[in-house]
Amino acid sequence: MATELTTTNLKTDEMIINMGPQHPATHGVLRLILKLDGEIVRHVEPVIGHLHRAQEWQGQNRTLFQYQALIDRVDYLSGMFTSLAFAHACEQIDGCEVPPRAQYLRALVCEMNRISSHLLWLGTFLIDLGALFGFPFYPFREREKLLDLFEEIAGQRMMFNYIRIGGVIRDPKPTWFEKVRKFTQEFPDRIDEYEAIVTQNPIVLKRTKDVGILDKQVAFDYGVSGPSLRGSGVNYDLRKVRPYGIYPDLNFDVPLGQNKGDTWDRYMCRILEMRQSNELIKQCLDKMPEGEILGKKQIAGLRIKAGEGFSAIESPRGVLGCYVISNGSDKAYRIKWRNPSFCNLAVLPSLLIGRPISDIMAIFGSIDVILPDVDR
Amino acid sequence: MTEKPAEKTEVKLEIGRFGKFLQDNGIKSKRQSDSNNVETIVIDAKDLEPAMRLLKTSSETTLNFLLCVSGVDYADKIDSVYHLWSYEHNDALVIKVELPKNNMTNTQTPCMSSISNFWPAANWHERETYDLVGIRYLKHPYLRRILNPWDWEGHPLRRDYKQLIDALNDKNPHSFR
Amino acid sequence: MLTNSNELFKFSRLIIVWLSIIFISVWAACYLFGFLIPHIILSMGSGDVFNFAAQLFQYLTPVIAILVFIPINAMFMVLVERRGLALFTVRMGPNRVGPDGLLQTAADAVKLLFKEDIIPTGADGLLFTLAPIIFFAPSIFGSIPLLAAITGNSDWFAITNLPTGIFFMVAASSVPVVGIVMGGWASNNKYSLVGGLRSAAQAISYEIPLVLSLLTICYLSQSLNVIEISDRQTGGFLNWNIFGGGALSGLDKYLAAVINGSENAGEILKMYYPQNSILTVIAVIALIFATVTAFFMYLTAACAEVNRIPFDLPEAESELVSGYNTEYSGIKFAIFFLAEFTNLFIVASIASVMFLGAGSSPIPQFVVDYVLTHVPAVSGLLNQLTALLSPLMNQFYILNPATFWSVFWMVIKTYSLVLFAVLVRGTLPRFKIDQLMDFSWKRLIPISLLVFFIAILSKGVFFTNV
Amino acid sequence: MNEPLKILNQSNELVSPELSDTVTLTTLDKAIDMLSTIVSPIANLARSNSVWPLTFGTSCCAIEMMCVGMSAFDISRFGSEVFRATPRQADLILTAGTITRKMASALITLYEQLPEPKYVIAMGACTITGGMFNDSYSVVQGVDRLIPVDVYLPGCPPRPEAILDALLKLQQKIRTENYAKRRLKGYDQRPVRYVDYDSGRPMEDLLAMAMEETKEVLTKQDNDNTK
Repeated sequence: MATELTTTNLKTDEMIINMGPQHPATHGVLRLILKLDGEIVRHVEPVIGHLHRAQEWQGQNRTLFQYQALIDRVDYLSGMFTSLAFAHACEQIDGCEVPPRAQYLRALVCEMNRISSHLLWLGTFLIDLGALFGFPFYPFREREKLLDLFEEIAGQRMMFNYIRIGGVIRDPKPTWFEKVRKFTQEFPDRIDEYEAIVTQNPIVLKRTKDVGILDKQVAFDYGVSGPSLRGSGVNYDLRKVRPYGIYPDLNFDVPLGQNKGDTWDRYMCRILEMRQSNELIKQCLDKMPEGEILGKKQIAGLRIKAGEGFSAIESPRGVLGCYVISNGSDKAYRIKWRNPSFCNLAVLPSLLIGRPISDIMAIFGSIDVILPDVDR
Repeated sequence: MTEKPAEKTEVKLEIGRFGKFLQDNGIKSKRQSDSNNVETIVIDAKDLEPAMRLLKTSSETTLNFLLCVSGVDYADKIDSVYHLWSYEHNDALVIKVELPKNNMTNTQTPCMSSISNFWPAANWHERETYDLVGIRYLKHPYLRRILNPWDWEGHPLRRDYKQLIDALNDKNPHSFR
Repeated sequence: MLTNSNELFKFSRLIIVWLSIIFISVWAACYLFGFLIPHIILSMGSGDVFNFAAQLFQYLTPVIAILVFIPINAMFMVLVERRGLALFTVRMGPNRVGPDGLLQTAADAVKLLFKEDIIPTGADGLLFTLAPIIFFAPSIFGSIPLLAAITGNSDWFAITNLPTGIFFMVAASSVPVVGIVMGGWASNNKYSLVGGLRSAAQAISYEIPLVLSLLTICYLSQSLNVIEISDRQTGGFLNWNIFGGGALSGLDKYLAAVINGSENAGEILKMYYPQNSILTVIAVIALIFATVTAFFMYLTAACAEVNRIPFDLPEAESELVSGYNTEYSGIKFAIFFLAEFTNLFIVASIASVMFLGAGSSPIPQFVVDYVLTHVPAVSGLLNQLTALLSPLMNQFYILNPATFWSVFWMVIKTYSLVLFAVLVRGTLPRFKIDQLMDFSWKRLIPISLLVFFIAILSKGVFFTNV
Repeated sequence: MNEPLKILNQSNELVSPELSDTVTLTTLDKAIDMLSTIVSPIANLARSNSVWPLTFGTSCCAIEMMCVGMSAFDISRFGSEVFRATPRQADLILTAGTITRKMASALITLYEQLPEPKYVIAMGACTITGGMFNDSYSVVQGVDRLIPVDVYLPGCPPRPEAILDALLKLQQKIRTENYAKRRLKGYDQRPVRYVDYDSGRPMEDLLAMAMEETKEVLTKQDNDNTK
């Protein structure tokens, strides 16, 4: 008697795999509890908080002046943006004026920081896809140049503490601007290099096309923002939608995903964003006015008026918000961060279910999550 | 902590655009002083769910971008603050739900209804607010601590939180404060 | 203008130094067992017992050669890979241990030897310990027939000349996967389990195109004996199997006759290509196409067989922490490491035996003849050298020129393929498991069947008397 | 209360509670220990020149740890570019980034999974004292409260050159130490040994709490019975 081998009478058991908190592909300390059927993911539960350093608690227990130095660590790849969000919120409450030169400098360093953040993302994304040697070394080459430039104005490679309430802390030398200009001139060629290796690579195409399709409605429901949202074709960039700083004066386009919102679109979106940021840096350099750079005196007992303010800016990962409640003392009464990674990560389970293990890395990498940004 | 909460102006404010919209649909709201020209309203805890449903789906408002849910611990009350934006328009709204404390201790939690059943974005935010500030969101699908370990005691962002001193952090507990 | 020409120079120096270390040690071992000890035994007395003992030592020579060769070679290959990757990414690479980092991998090996050897709780201790051995053993006994081909059928290695050598090697190369599955299952770790199962699926899928592409060559050479296959390819690169498996050897002889001014050049051509028509040309082109395709398919399938990027799914580092060897530490991990690189070396040397003419020189014989006859200086120099070295060769049996040149060319060919694999590793990302399967079953296997068919057709129809 | 867990054997000697519950030491390992005076110069030289780090990074320092492997700084010169993802094959934990209470137990597990000899570089201010987050409720004030540390590397985050310097210091330390003596030290410097995975609290505390609770319940039951 021949038994038919069909999928119905082939019994398979589910296997629970614990991925993380120490795993090469989870970018630090995310823990995913996966339920697998063979190689197919049936259930995902992200466990976060392994890097919960109590940033908000620190915010209400330290003076504003002290806390300014701490917030670069919220999102260590784009410290300028976290500083900027905090400064914006405090300026909203305080109503202090930011000099135009400081505004331009802020936009300049932020766009530089966006490039450096995306470059690191590109390297780690390729590592996630399995290119452990060779290619990931190239983005780091450009990133080192940017970090050297940051070091010259801020004194640190990654933790800048450069953007302060009321302006920026240091006026760069004229030679620094020349170096930045030199960088902007050669950077498009470098992106061409990356694209020549990655964009047309058949294995990369196979692994990213039609993988992890993020539907528009799902993205809206989960509050996804940033390149992950724009990859799905939603034209939502705070620099255009709710312009802050000097962005209304600058001329740029928002790159959008071309077709479905898959991993490939999110990759392409970030590549285009780097080119666009490069153009923005050039514009900032051209329009840079002379004058003051700091509208508020930076002293240890720095105070802002009482009140509450919410500011949001477009960080490399999405909408970075900072909600500050002040009671007029030198400490904030409550600080709440709205982190893009935290909100974008919430959508991960719905993208992963039904995909094989290998896609976890591609999808997770393409969302571009920074764990301290999730855990604070 | 001896610090006083944010100043409260008892000036009667005019009803705003969204407040009027809610009033038309039978939901009472109280206008608070604006921050940075964003309308701020206070509504009752029981009205929150219908109000959110309306604001999210109604074609008049479409505030479909929930930025964050934050809990704020004041001396006499705990606020649950919702920042709403729209993906399509330039609208913004801040909704506050005030939960009175009534001599509540650190371990007790005020309760209100959850919105994460129809709005997945609120899911993790509510878990985080429960974890740090201690607002219990009823009918939440999975209300467990998210940032701290699951058996953590107390809610760290409460003003009366006393942190655990043990072998892992007995070195200068008040060093930089 | 190379910006890192200095590094390139250091890299080539490293290769030369290491290769000489490897071959001096292997040669010393062979000399000891193949010549010195038997002679000492025979000089002590005569009789069946002494003869038998001397013969026994001679028979041991291949085994000793392999046992000496494999660890040193694997260490060298790890160093080549690390330095090579450093070269591709504009770095220095390991250069602190010994002169210019020559002993880096030796330090690694010693360290791994002295590391704690862990058997995790819940692991099946016996299988856990056996797995690396089963993974490693086939690369020792599987490479035995290769020795005959590599050394140009030298006397010391005569017993390694199996009549079904290639069959033996293919059979041996399919055993290591058992070791991987065993290690994956026994480690009591889910990542290891998934890695082991992936490896089994992958090995089964890629064995087929690998064997089919080798089968094409075996058919064209009409032999399973590696010695015969390599003998048919002597006399210049035109005779190599990658260029039609002998389809161009007639052309080679014809050119030689033309250059030498021989009158029967036309007859030679007639003899090799009897049906002198357009069909012959088509058949030759078809054969070359078939063998070149078979070569690249062999490379792809071999890459998958030895788990190299882009097919390194069993130990995908960013997915399954380290795959099947996640739980292995110390000496067991070192054995896995060793076997992996040895397998890479073996598949590369099979490729050079089967496709790239084994130990034969790539310079066509007629060019050599022309130079020897028309440039007296070269032949004079060669004669002097032979006279100088003849006591070494004839009396002490230290240097065998045929073996030396065979090994020399073989090493160059094999390490070129190894460097190619390193280059691939520095370039490509990894496949997904389903794409890997698709690639094998939907692309490689049909193409290799087609290639085999084309080879049979063109060879069988048009070259019946070759 | 916070003293290390002490296990006494039958003849009342202190047994360091090291690894015996998780791994088995093979005879080869023991033989090498016996021969350690002879082999240790060679072994130390080999060990110091091939320190393979674990890819363990939690936050900012991890990025600098990646940078040090890249072309500009190039840790591969010292033979340490072989970043292993699995603790079984690594020699060194660079604790790159803040360790929180939730992460503490994972770090201890990782450390115990490393095969001997194992080394730790406490990288960054956060892992030395808790750094900027020293007084946070969730941060462990220094990784040396969990695992023994060989080299302290300050900075927030340290520059890649500093990591290379720490590596060289560690190499020097490995070259000059006697491994057999190092092993005898065991885990004595570690106050918190067993930590519950979810709560991040020492297991002894949890056990003591559980004991107290059961005692209470039992006395209550006894009281009820007597009534």
